[in-house]
Amino acid sequence: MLPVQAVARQPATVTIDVETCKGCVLCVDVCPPHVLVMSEDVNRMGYRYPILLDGCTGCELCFKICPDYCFEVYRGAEDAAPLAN
Amino acid sequence: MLPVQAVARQPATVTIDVETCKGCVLCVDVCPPHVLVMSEDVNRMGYRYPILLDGCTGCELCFKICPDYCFEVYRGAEDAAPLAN
Amino acid sequence: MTGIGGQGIQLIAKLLAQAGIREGRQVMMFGIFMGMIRGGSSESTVVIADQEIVAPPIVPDVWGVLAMHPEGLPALARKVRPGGVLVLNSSLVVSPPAWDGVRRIAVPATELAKEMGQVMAASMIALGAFAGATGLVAVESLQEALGDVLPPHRRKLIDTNRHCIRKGAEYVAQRDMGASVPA
Amino acid sequence: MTGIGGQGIQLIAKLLAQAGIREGRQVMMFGIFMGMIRGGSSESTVVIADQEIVAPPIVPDVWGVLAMHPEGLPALARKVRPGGVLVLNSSLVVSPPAWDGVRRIAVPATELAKEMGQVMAASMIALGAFAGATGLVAVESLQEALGDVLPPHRRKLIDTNRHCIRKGAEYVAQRDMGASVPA
Amino acid sequence: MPTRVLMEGSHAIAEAAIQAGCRFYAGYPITPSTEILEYMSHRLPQVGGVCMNAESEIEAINMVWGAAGCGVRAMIASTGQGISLMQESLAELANAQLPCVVVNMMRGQGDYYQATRGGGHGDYRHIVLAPSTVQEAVDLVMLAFHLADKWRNPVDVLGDFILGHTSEAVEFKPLDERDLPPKTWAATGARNRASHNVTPLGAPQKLNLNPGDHYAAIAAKYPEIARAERRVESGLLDDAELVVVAFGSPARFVKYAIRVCRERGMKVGWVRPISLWPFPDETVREATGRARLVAVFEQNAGQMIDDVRLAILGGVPVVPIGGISHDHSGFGVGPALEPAHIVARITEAYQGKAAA
Amino acid sequence: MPTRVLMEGSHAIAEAAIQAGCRFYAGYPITPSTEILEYMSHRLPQVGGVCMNAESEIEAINMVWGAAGCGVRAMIASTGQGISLMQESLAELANAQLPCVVVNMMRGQGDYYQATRGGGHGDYRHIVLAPSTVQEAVDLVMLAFHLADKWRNPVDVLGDFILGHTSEAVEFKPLDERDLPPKTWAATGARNRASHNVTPLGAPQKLNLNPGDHYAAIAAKYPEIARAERRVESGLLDDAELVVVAFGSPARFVKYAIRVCRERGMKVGWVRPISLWPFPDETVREATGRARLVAVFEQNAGQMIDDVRLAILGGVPVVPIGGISHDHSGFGVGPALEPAHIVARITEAYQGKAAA
Amino acid sequence: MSTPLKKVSAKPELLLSTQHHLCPGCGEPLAMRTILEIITELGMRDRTICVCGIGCYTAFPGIIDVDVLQALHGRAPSVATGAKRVLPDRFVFTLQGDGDMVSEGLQEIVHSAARAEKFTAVLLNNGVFGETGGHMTTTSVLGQRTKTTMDTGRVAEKHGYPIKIADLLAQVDGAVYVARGAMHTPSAIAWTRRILTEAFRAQLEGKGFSFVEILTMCPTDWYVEPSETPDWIEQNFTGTYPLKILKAPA
Amino acid sequence: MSTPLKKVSAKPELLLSTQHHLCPGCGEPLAMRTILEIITELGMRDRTICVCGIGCYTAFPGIIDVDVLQALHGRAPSVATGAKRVLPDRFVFTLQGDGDMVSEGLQEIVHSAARAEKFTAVLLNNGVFGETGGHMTTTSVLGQRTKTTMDTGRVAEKHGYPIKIADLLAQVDGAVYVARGAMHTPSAIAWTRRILTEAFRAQLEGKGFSFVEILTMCPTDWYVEPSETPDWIEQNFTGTYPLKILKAPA
Ligand SMILES: Cc1ncc(C[n+]2csc(CCOP(=O)(O)OP(=O)(O)O)c2C)c(N)n1
Ligand SMILES: Cc1ncc(C[n+]2csc(CCOP(=O)(O)OP(=O)(O)O)c2C)c(N)n1
Ligand code: SF4
Ligand code: SF4
Ligand code: SF4
Ligand code: SF4
Ligand code: SF4
Ligand code: SF4
Ligand SMILES: [Mg+2]
Ligand SMILES: [Mg+2]
Repeated sequence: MLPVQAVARQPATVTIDVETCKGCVLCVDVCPPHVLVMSEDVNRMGYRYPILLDGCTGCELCFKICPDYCFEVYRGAEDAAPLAN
Repeated sequence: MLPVQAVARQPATVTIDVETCKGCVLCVDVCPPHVLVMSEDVNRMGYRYPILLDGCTGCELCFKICPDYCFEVYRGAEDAAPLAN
Repeated sequence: MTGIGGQGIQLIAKLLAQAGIREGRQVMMFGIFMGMIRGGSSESTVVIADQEIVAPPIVPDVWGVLAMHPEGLPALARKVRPGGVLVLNSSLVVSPPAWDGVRRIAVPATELAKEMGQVMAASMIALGAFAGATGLVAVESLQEALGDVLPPHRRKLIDTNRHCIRKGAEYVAQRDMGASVPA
Repeated sequence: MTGIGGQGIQLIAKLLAQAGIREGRQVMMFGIFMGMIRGGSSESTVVIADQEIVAPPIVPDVWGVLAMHPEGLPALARKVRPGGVLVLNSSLVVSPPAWDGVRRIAVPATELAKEMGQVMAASMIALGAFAGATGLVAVESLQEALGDVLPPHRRKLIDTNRHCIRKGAEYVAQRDMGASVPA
Repeated sequence: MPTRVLMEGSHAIAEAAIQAGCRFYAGYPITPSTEILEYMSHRLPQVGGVCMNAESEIEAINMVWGAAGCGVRAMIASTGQGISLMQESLAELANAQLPCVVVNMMRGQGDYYQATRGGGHGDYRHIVLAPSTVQEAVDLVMLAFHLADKWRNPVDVLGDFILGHTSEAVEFKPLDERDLPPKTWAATGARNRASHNVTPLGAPQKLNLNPGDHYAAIAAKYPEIARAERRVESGLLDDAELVVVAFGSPARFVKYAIRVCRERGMKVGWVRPISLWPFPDETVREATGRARLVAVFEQNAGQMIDDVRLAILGGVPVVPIGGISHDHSGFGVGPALEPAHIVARITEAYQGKAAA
Repeated sequence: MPTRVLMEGSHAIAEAAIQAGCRFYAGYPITPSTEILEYMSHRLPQVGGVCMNAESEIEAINMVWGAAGCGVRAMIASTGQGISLMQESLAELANAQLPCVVVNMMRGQGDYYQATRGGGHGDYRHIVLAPSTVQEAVDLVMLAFHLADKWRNPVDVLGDFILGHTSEAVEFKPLDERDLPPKTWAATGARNRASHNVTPLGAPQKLNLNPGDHYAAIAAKYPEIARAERRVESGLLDDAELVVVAFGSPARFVKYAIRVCRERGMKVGWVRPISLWPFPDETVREATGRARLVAVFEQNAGQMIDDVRLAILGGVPVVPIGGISHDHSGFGVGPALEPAHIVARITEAYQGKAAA
Repeated sequence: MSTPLKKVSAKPELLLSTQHHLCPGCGEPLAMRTILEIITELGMRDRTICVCGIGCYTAFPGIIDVDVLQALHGRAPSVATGAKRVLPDRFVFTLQGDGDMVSEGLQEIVHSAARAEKFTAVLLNNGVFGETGGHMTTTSVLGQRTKTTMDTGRVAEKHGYPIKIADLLAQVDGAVYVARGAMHTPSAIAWTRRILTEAFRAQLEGKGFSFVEILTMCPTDWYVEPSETPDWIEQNFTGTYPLKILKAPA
Repeated sequence: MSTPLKKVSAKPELLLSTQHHLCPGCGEPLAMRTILEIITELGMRDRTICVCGIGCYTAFPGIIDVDVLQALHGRAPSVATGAKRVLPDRFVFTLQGDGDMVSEGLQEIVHSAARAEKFTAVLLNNGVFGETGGHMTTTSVLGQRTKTTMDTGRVAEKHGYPIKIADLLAQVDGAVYVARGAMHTPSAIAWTRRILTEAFRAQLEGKGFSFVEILTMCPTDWYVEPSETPDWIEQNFTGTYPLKILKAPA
């Protein structure tokens, strides 16, 4: 299998569509710098959702593992080409 | 595959139910001493059938290959145990 | 036409029908055969007429019967019209039925075929005899129709079959068993 | 009882029904849920009576509603009888309907459950509140029925659930929102 | 099993089968019949029976064929799609004269034709029983096994989503079955007897190559069943000007609606066919003695109405007051089942506003 | 193809399909439909079409599903058993609104119910056409493709062993089909357009999650078809005291028998439904205007007779004069088809000796 | 002849009649005989249940002296499953053709093998639907002319490749014995008798699913004379379908 | 942050809506995304026909922006055959679950592979009938607890062995590309993206039948939390179903 390396490049961030989130926590588990934590609050469906702390590297792993298409990932312009894999 | 040897032992003979014979000639083709030949006549279904000439060894190959169960094989009493295979 | 599977009943029926078409007549044909291939009876009905055909495929009565084998013959007894013809393969139909007012024409088709080295061509011989005996279609029409009905992989047998048809027709001609079709 | 898949609606309905049986009453229950497992609405009707039940499984009107989620609530508007009760999970049903003559009892079940570290036990809390508020069955009957309805692999959760049921009942008791069943 | 237990319809059907001696079940999951499979997978091994998680409906019904052919009581359940897949087997099981019980937990009631007219090829018939409550489902499943053995023919039980998902307290009352002959025809290995050929192809006797006799014998059986096995329930017919005919779960709603209509002074009664084949045509005909109108409530585009009309043959007008009714679930729990809606439809018909 | 050629029914049906633009065929051998497959395997490639030797009936019908879903005219043929296996697909093809032609070369006429009442689950309908001669088979197959596209619904052609194995001279007369709309709904890759969802599950529009609308639209289509597509032939009705109703090949025998009966002085006429669904109930009803009795000849235990009775609703008595008739072949060419037998049955009915 | 002669071989005891409708030179009656002889040999007549498919061999259920469950086309493995599961001490075997097993009912046989059903499945492989008149099946070999591949023979591009079902089943956990024989020569028949016996023994010992494929001659649909069929098998069949044991219990 | 940020990843272009009813932590939406992204990448949107089976993934036909032929349960390969044969220049792929493909429709996929049909078949294998509530399928692994193997887990003696469909298909002549991926970790996803691309390419190059199995998480019916599913896959699935390429064109 191909190894997938977390790409650590700052500055970067993600947006999270918390209303479609189903609280599966998969994103939190894969985030290499552990900058995602689950909320205390619940969304309209009654699920907790992830909150982004500082330190996102824009590695896209959360994006890749989220079954509910909640993430968009933003990176500094110089790195903005989508990651190849 | 197991080799099957024609067992050559005299005296022996076969009976042929010529009315159920469908004339396929398979028995004639396998008979080692070539003592089966096809008739000129046809049976009630319109098929030629085999006729036994002298020299049957009782090898049972005709019996084994006949799709219409036409043969019975007879051998001298000392050899009368069914051939093992 | 009646016989058992493998005798080529359906083929000769088709040949007869096609010969009718070649002669510009109205034709209807219906074949039935057990299991479509193997032993068991095989039967085919051919209606050839100069006007429109009103009879259904299983006809109420028949005028000519071609029997290659005894199987199936008894069932036809009720249907044969007086004045009709029964052409039979006397090699296999050893005790043919006697039907009132029906002319019986015995052709040892299987034996004749054997003599020609073509056991399986018995039906062609019988068909030739049938045409010869009844004049329902011309023997030439049958011979021409062969090319229309034989499947591609059997085309090589056209000549043999033509020969067999002729042979059957000659057999009845020699014995003066011919007759014309009823009005 | 209405909510969405995964909230445990069918389970608490069964619990309520079983509690009714334990009390020797006549019970009929009917559950409907989209796709049987996943999101989408989930609804269950429980009829508990002292005489024979004549109503069909989809009842013409209801007296008590337990709403875990806003989905499915509007459809119930027509059915709720004046004098009835609506127990709702105020954590998720943020703008509850106002139905004429229907008493509204808001229980922040999801939040309470969260406080107890058991988000998924919200429905048990709500059920406890429903029983407490209506007196339809005794809270003790519910707690006892738990053993009858939990699947084997969830038995370990009996105690937690008992606790949640109690918690819900206490919530309404403390706020004096209880009431008795109509005649 | 204790005397009266709260069970949901699906589980009650499964338990009833087991109590009737069913020792083989094969099924493939499909809503709303899946719970029967779930229950069987757990319970059958406990009584020494076999539950097969078959890989498809066709494999399932043919496993049932094998078990039934060996003389074992066997059942299968599915819903529309799955039952459709089994049609070749269901038709030929009747030709093979194999007793078994086929449960169709319908989505709605659209499979009436399929069940009663033979969704499969040819002229076969299954006995079709349509329970209306969970208790009746229990009773009819038990009866189904009995009738299947009695007539050597498959018996269908036609339930639906509502029946399967309604829980009620039920009781299991085994039938007296001492009159049933032993299954001497089964394929069990020919110990101390002639060998058998258990076949749908019409030559069950060895060396008997006349399939016609066999088919004729089967064909002769159906009119007999038709005479013997009609079952029906009715009520409030004495003075009824309008008779509503309905079957299965919806009949339960209809009964309730009729009670409401009576309270409002309408002279309405009801007939509920319990056996859909044979259809209780005499009762339906007689029920219309005083009536001026017959209304048929069924959750489909109009299927049983054919049998009602065939029973009445123009004696009085017959109007449909049911229909396909769709909701989000697709499982047949549509708005047309609302008691208020049924009351309205009956009232309309009573007042002469329904279209024939 | 020359203008009039001698062809056996099966081949004529296949050729008619090709001339109607059929470019996909999938089949599995089964007597008496096999000859259609044989012909197609040879002919379709010659016209750039595809003939699949499918490994089973279920695979065959779903290959047809795929081709039809891409907008290509597609056909399948089989007989009873095979058609039974396809029931799930046949029902859902109607829900997916996929036009295709399904030929059932029956053994006898036992599949009338299956074809007209939906052997599958639910409330779908196929248009069912029943040719009586080889020429009519050709014409109806061509029409079938047209109607399938017109209504976006499967159309069945119900033939039988006799039709398949009768050879007659036929002519192929293509229809004018310019009124047919293009198949803009097909799945062909969403080039320059929004993407499609061709589905039986009731949500053909992307993002439309209300299957109810879809099913309602389909349900509304059937009464329209029923009004528009009734086809029937009749004869000698003017003074007929007895009307015989028959369909398919046997109707040909019946017509002949009626000619014989007329010659013997009986006032008998006939009605031959060509479309079995929709059933030409009005014609049947009108045909009984003067008649005192209607007799139904069908080669089964009594199936179409339901539709005849439903059409007449007790107006005059309806009696069966057909029946299952077995012979050694099992293919439905039994003694009941003998013209003399039919004449006898009609005479009996005419003289009032038939049992209702 | 001076010594009195004794009958050493005759029609199988378990055959009620020697008359059948199969074609001249057909290989299927040979396979049937071999099976019946082994059943007699192992003394299993009165605990045998034969589950028969639909093809030319359906001629046999009416003339063999063991209990038969006649299955629909393709369904024999499921029927056998039902039978063996409710009567686990009986000897259950299926008899299917290539059309029945590898075309119509492929999934039944693979699933049964995977479920480790303890019956023996016998395949009579002649590479055609014989009964319906000789059409291509899943096992027809490349190049084979059949009624539905008449113009070109079987061509991979159009008709796909033959499925070697024995090879496939040997891959399936649950199958314990898988072997292939044939009926075209006396030695092939003897070989087949051996593997059938081994397969039946595997069942009797409760080891799991056992399978024997038997290549049978179909002169009618191969368009050759019966006497040409042994060569036909060697030239067209045994390359794709070599006679061997593909899997056996350790 | 000083540099302006640019969006580098977002929901797939070919997804009309991100809302679906699948459970929290379900692996199927991940597989769907991967497929859609490759279709976009290869520029095939307007010649793609997706043939969808019936299972939880049937949530997608209504929200993906490519043409879909919705097939009945188990039948997708035959529907795809019909489609690809009449429109050979389109890109056709099937989407089926293990219940759909390896249980209900096993024979369709094996036959299609043997016929060398030139579409790509994608299997979403979660070892359960998810949609109906989590029952044993043919691919459930030994020991797996499902709603119909609740008391004992899957036991070979009673329930048989799992079918390794990829291994089986790799044996079939006609299949040119066969590989297995998974969705439980980002690296498994990347691997799956690679094999899917190769499979699609094999189709586009007209090489024959191509097949990709994808192990997808089903926390609901495995009775674990979503965050436990990656471990569950490693412990229970990849032993029986290792991620690898089983067959590739030379
Ligand atoms: C469901 C179904 N489809 C088709 C048939 C028609 N049919 C009868 S026998 C047969 C072919 C059998 O082929 P095979 O199993 O290879 O046996 P063979 O005749 O070659 O010995 C077919 C297709 C049938 N009886 N049932
Ligand atoms: C013929 C038929 N049988 C059964 C069903 C019921 N059914 C719907 S989805 C499904 C399970 C699908 O399982 P799988 O393909 O593994 O998909 P998953 O839900 O696990 O993703 C079943 C059995 C059906 N729709 N059609
Ligand atoms: S892109 Fe996602 S996974 Fe990567 S660091 Fe940022 S939040 Fe974490
Ligand atoms: S992976 Fe997606 S659905 Fe799961 S918790 Fe994170 S944002 Fe929510
Ligand atoms: S037993 Fe048969 S094969 Fe052997 S020698 Fe005698 S006739 Fe020939
Ligand atoms: S093998 Fe049998 S059927 Fe064939 S010719 Fe010899 S005796 Fe006759
Ligand atoms: S068609 Fe072939 S398999 Fe069938 S009986 Fe004839 S030779 Fe045997
Ligand atoms: S049941 Fe399993 S496969 Fe289905 S949506 Fe839920 S997690 Fe996904
Ligand atoms: Mg074969
Ligand atoms: Mg799955």
